[in-house]
Amino acid sequence: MDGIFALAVDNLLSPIILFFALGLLAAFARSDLTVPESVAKGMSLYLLFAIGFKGGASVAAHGIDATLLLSLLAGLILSFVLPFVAFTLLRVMTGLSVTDAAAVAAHYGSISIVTFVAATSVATSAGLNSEGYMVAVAAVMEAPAILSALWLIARYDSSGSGKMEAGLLQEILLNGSIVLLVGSFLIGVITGAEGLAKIAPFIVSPFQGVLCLFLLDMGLVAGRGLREARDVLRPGLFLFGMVMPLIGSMFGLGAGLLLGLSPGGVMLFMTLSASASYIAVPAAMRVALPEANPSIYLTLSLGVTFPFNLTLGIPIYLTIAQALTGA
Amino acid sequence: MDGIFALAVDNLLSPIILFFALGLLAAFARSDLTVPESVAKGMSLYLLFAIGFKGGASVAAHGIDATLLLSLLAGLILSFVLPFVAFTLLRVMTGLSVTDAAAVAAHYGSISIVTFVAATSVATSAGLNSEGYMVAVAAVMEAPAILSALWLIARYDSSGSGKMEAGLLQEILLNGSIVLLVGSFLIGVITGAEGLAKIAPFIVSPFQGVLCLFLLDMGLVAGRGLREARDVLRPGLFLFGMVMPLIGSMFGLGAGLLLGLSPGGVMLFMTLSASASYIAVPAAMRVALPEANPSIYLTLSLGVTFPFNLTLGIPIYLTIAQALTGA
Amino acid sequence: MDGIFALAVDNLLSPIILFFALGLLAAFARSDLTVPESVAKGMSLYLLFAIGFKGGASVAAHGIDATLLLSLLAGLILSFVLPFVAFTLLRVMTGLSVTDAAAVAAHYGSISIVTFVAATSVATSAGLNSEGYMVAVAAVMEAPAILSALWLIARYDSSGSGKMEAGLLQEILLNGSIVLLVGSFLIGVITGAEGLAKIAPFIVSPFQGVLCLFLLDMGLVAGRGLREARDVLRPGLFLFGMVMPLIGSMFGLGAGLLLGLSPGGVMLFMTLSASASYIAVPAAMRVALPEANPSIYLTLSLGVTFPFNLTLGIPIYLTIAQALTGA
Amino acid sequence: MQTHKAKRVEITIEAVMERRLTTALVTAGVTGFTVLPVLGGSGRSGQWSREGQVSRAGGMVSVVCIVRADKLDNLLDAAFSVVERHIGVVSVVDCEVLRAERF
Amino acid sequence: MQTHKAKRVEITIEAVMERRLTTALVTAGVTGFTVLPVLGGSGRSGQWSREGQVSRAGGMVSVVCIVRADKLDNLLDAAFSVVERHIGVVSVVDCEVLRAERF
Amino acid sequence: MQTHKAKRVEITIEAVMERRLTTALVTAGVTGFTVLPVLGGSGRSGQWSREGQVSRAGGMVSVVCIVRADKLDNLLDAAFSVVERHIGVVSVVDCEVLRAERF
Ligand SMILES: Nc1ncnc2c1ncn2[C@@H]1O[C@H](COP(=O)(O)O)[C@@H](O)[C@H]1O
Ligand SMILES: Nc1ncnc2c1ncn2[C@@H]1O[C@H](COP(=O)(O)O)[C@@H](O)[C@H]1O
Ligand SMILES: Nc1ncnc2c1ncn2[C@@H]1O[C@H](COP(=O)(O)O)[C@@H](O)[C@H]1O
Ligand code: NA
Ligand code: NA
Ligand code: NA
Repeated sequence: MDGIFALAVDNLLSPIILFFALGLLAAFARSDLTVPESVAKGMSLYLLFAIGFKGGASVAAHGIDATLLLSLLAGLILSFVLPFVAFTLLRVMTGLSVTDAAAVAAHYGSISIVTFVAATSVATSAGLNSEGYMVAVAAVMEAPAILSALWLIARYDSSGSGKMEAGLLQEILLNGSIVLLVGSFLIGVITGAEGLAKIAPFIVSPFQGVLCLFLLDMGLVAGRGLREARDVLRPGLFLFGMVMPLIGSMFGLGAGLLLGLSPGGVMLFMTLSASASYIAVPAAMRVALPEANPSIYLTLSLGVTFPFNLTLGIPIYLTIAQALTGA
Repeated sequence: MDGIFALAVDNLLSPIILFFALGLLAAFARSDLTVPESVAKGMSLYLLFAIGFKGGASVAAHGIDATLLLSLLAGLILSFVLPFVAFTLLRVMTGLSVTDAAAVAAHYGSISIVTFVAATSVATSAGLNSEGYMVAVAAVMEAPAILSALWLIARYDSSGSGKMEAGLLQEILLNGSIVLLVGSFLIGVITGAEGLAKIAPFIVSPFQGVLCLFLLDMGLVAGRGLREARDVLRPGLFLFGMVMPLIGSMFGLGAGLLLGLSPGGVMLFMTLSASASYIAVPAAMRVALPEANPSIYLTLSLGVTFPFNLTLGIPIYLTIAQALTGA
Repeated sequence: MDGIFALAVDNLLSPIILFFALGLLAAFARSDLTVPESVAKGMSLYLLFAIGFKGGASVAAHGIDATLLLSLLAGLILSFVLPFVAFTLLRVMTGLSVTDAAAVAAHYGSISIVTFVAATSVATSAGLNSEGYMVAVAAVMEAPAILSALWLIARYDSSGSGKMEAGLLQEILLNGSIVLLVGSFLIGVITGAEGLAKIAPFIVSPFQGVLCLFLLDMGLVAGRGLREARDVLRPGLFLFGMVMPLIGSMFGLGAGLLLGLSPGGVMLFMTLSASASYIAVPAAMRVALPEANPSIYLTLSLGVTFPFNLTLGIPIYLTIAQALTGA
Repeated sequence: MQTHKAKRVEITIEAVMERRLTTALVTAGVTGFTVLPVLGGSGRSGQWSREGQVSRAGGMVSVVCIVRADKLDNLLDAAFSVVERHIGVVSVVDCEVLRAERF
Repeated sequence: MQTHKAKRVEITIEAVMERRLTTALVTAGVTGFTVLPVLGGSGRSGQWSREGQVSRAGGMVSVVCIVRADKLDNLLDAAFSVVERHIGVVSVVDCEVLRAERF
Repeated sequence: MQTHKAKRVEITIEAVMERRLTTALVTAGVTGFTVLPVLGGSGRSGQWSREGQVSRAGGMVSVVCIVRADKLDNLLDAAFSVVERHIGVVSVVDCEVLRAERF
């Protein structure tokens, strides 16, 4: 426990967490500090581009691991399964309607790429390498959870909402983040070390700095969301937002250990399973489940689970992964 | 005098000044060259983030100076006092109404962070270090001048405009620039050299280049403003825009010498006192003093005083600070 | 031919081409991946700023070449002449109306600065230096072709469209790209190696990375254009979009050899003559020739010729330039 | 100058639904429309703004269609089928247009 | 399709005043409105544009409210109290809306 | 609250023509207008959107002018002289304004 604690403090005092906290505070204090929407979008393109490419280049460097395909499969299954876990937990812990519970569940089956990025940077600081293809696993885990949520609705809600509209599936699978992440990953695999050398001064050295600014914006957005949706956040929900990532991470831990991943890989799998989507899934829910209340799922995912993972979750996952893999 | 002259020429031929000049020329020639608003906003976030963090890291490195608090206090007082100086001068030198004079005065009590940034980079080129907490002094000097201006209105204008509306004070004190600057400064103090090492490739090495692009945009905006507000710029006003910074800098000089700051610190204090706001104060004036003519205060601050400080002012302040501190 | 082939494959597998291809594919697959307009504009400002400044700094380093003025003159003449070549070819190969043919012709007399940037980076990889003032030649070649097109209209179209409206010429000559490119070039010349040293971490090292992201966006835009304008692209037009750059490059080759440029310079002259405008000229055509169909000229220039040059053209021009200059 | 009577319909809708709305409009024979960005707003589902919203998943747009009066019902039916389950506002104003042959 | 009479009010105002305006609207019982960005404009106080303005302190927005006719006077009073000392324009148009229960 | 009758004219036009249009308006004595950004649209010349268009050369804006009825014809003549050869749409709506002395 001491190790986790020291690590958590260390983590809490890193620039990226402090900038996230600055954003939260500024939002609570009603400062007019804002990052223009297009600049935030530009930074997120940069992060996807960089993390994808570096993952690919690392695969190129280490050769394609025999477990790559199995890891992708495991990610796929986890993303399908986790919504059922979340749904059951929500029905027990909270008074959410079927529709709202299914919508929230979809978010927890999917992933948050920024949480993943932050975990990567903590892993690197702790001297852990990880399988480069974990970014591909992240991409694979984005969408399946949405299908599980729609299936849950069809199963438990007789009112007939939540139809899987033609075109929505394609829209989800080809959403910008997935395409850029997977595309950059593949280009990284193809161009390898030589390609990386050319663009490293753009995607490697300034990465941490951009991440700080990006997390400042995330803090602002999360803080404003929390401020406006205070009444939505009943204690049961709030608790769910912190218990669910811990439970999710156990599934990721199991998968990572079964696959025999490196300590860093196990930790990243835990983080992916623990994290909740706040971009792709909300957009899909607005189309497919407009009756679900966006304040609930956005506040939970971005206002509770994201900060929880960033501050406490990641150090916990790291410690557990190190302990159980003997790193 | 020779020294100032050589320095001014050197300064005039630096990339940042030349890009500012390019912007001015392009605007005068009615080129359609523009920097998108959100990109300009993004660059200004970057500059605040970088300058704040570096200031904080430098405080962390050198320990907290005994004079930190006194410097903040001096900045506070100067920002309160300078509007009275400016107001008196304006009533003598120009035919401005009480309302317009008070509005202009508020700008000259406050500061321009880009002028400060440019001065820092000139100081560094000249081999002068400065107190890292000068960025905190800059933050402290942004707002008080607005209160002085409103007091001036209340005192000299019987028509009752210029009420300090509820909420405005909080809006000013928590405006985005101040929050980001102070926040980054504190994070710099907390994370120190270790934090700086992580993000230096983002905030240190590309800094000058970003500043060039940013000053190009400032030149475009200042040039377009000057072109449109030509008739507003009577000779008296124009003269004020160059005399006031020189007078202001003397106040900064006095404060810096009294406090026993380093040569670089004295020069930065002079620059802060000499510079005029063109973001925070104009916005506050539109809310609190809508009757004041924005063309007057914006043209003066951005079209006259900003270029004056950038080209001639900063070398002058540098030379004086070096001469009087014996650097 | 073997050399060209190997080079082409090498070129095709470079990150910048692969990111362009990723953009094309994403657009064809109807992914919602987009780069915000202001971010794309910001990147293009960055590229112009960087390429202009580096060109100028290189001129400062190598001294002003006797052939600088002659090269500018040659660029000017080529930009005037190439539209006539293109116009004749279009009338022979396609069934375009006089108006549409003239509009297309204007694009091929002018240049694409991104093609030029990509060629520069290929040249550098191949170990070829080139005359720094080639960026000035690029600037000079942007506008004259528009005048040729309007002259063609006046000559062949009795309906009287295509008048050279007052103000348009100034608008074209002072368009943002030209001003920024030429301005940065001159500032590079003035501040030389010293200036370059200050901003190199911004304009040199991250350059390739930004170019990748920028070409991703170009791929998206070109792909969406191609998708929507499929029916416009008759075989004759399509062929023209690949034959014309080859013909154009021969004119550039002649000019480069006559002027005695370096192998890199010859290759860049070929690239400039081969490339087609997709920003400045379309905007001018919308004002001066609103009757011409923008789908035709935009699809040809951005959807056919740009990718052709990027993938096959540049390696061809490089091989020919090396062969004929004996490099 | 000669003008002609027409209807100006304004549909404010979530950005994620934009493509679905315009597809429905085109299917209903409405081929002219203009899409305007929206910075923020307030309604029964609460207040939001583009820069301060929880996640940027949200956001709205405003679609303006000018049509001849006889096409109005078609248009409203098409619009309604899309906005029905969703938040948003549809309003219609009488207007006059130049160049009536375009509508 | 069944529509209902209402009023469409458009208030163009400086961006710094936006929050004050919407607060006044909400206080006056107007809870539905949409905020549109403005690129530039011209009026008695001169011409300005978002990209070319002296400092980015300025800028305007356009607030559109659709209300039932009986709420119009309240709305205009609230709007006027805010724009009174400031530059800006208020205009009102008759319109028809779908889903009247929302207004 | 006292309102006054006026006309609200909306001109959707290519961004490259904006300056020409506003110059023509000012020449015709119309000194008040507001320019709104446009994200995309569809018309006889096809569909386009700001983020997906071939080259960013394109793009449109929407210019809104509120004028007294007696200035309308002047305004429409000026607008028409500019849009004549170009794509775009002009529509006019009856409105009421506050602070009539401004128009
Ligand atoms: N009365 C109204 N006037 C103008 N816009 C409205 C109105 N009501 C709703 N809106 C817009 O429609 C969005 C969704 O409204 P609602 O469906 O009521 O939550 C709001 O955020 C506003 O942008
Ligand atoms: N007649 C008008 N029609 C449309 N917008 C106007 C009009 N007059 C003023 N505006 C808008 O309101 C702003 C301020 O106008 P003013 O108060 O006249 O300076 C202008 O910049 C325009 O955006
Ligand atoms: N009926 C319409 N209603 C609203 N906007 C239209 C309409 N027709 C055309 N537009 C706008 O005007 C632009 C050019 O139209 P067009 O001249 O028909 O190609 C379109 O892209 C739309 O933005
Ligand atoms: Na998850
Ligand atoms: Na000052
Ligand atoms: Na060419």
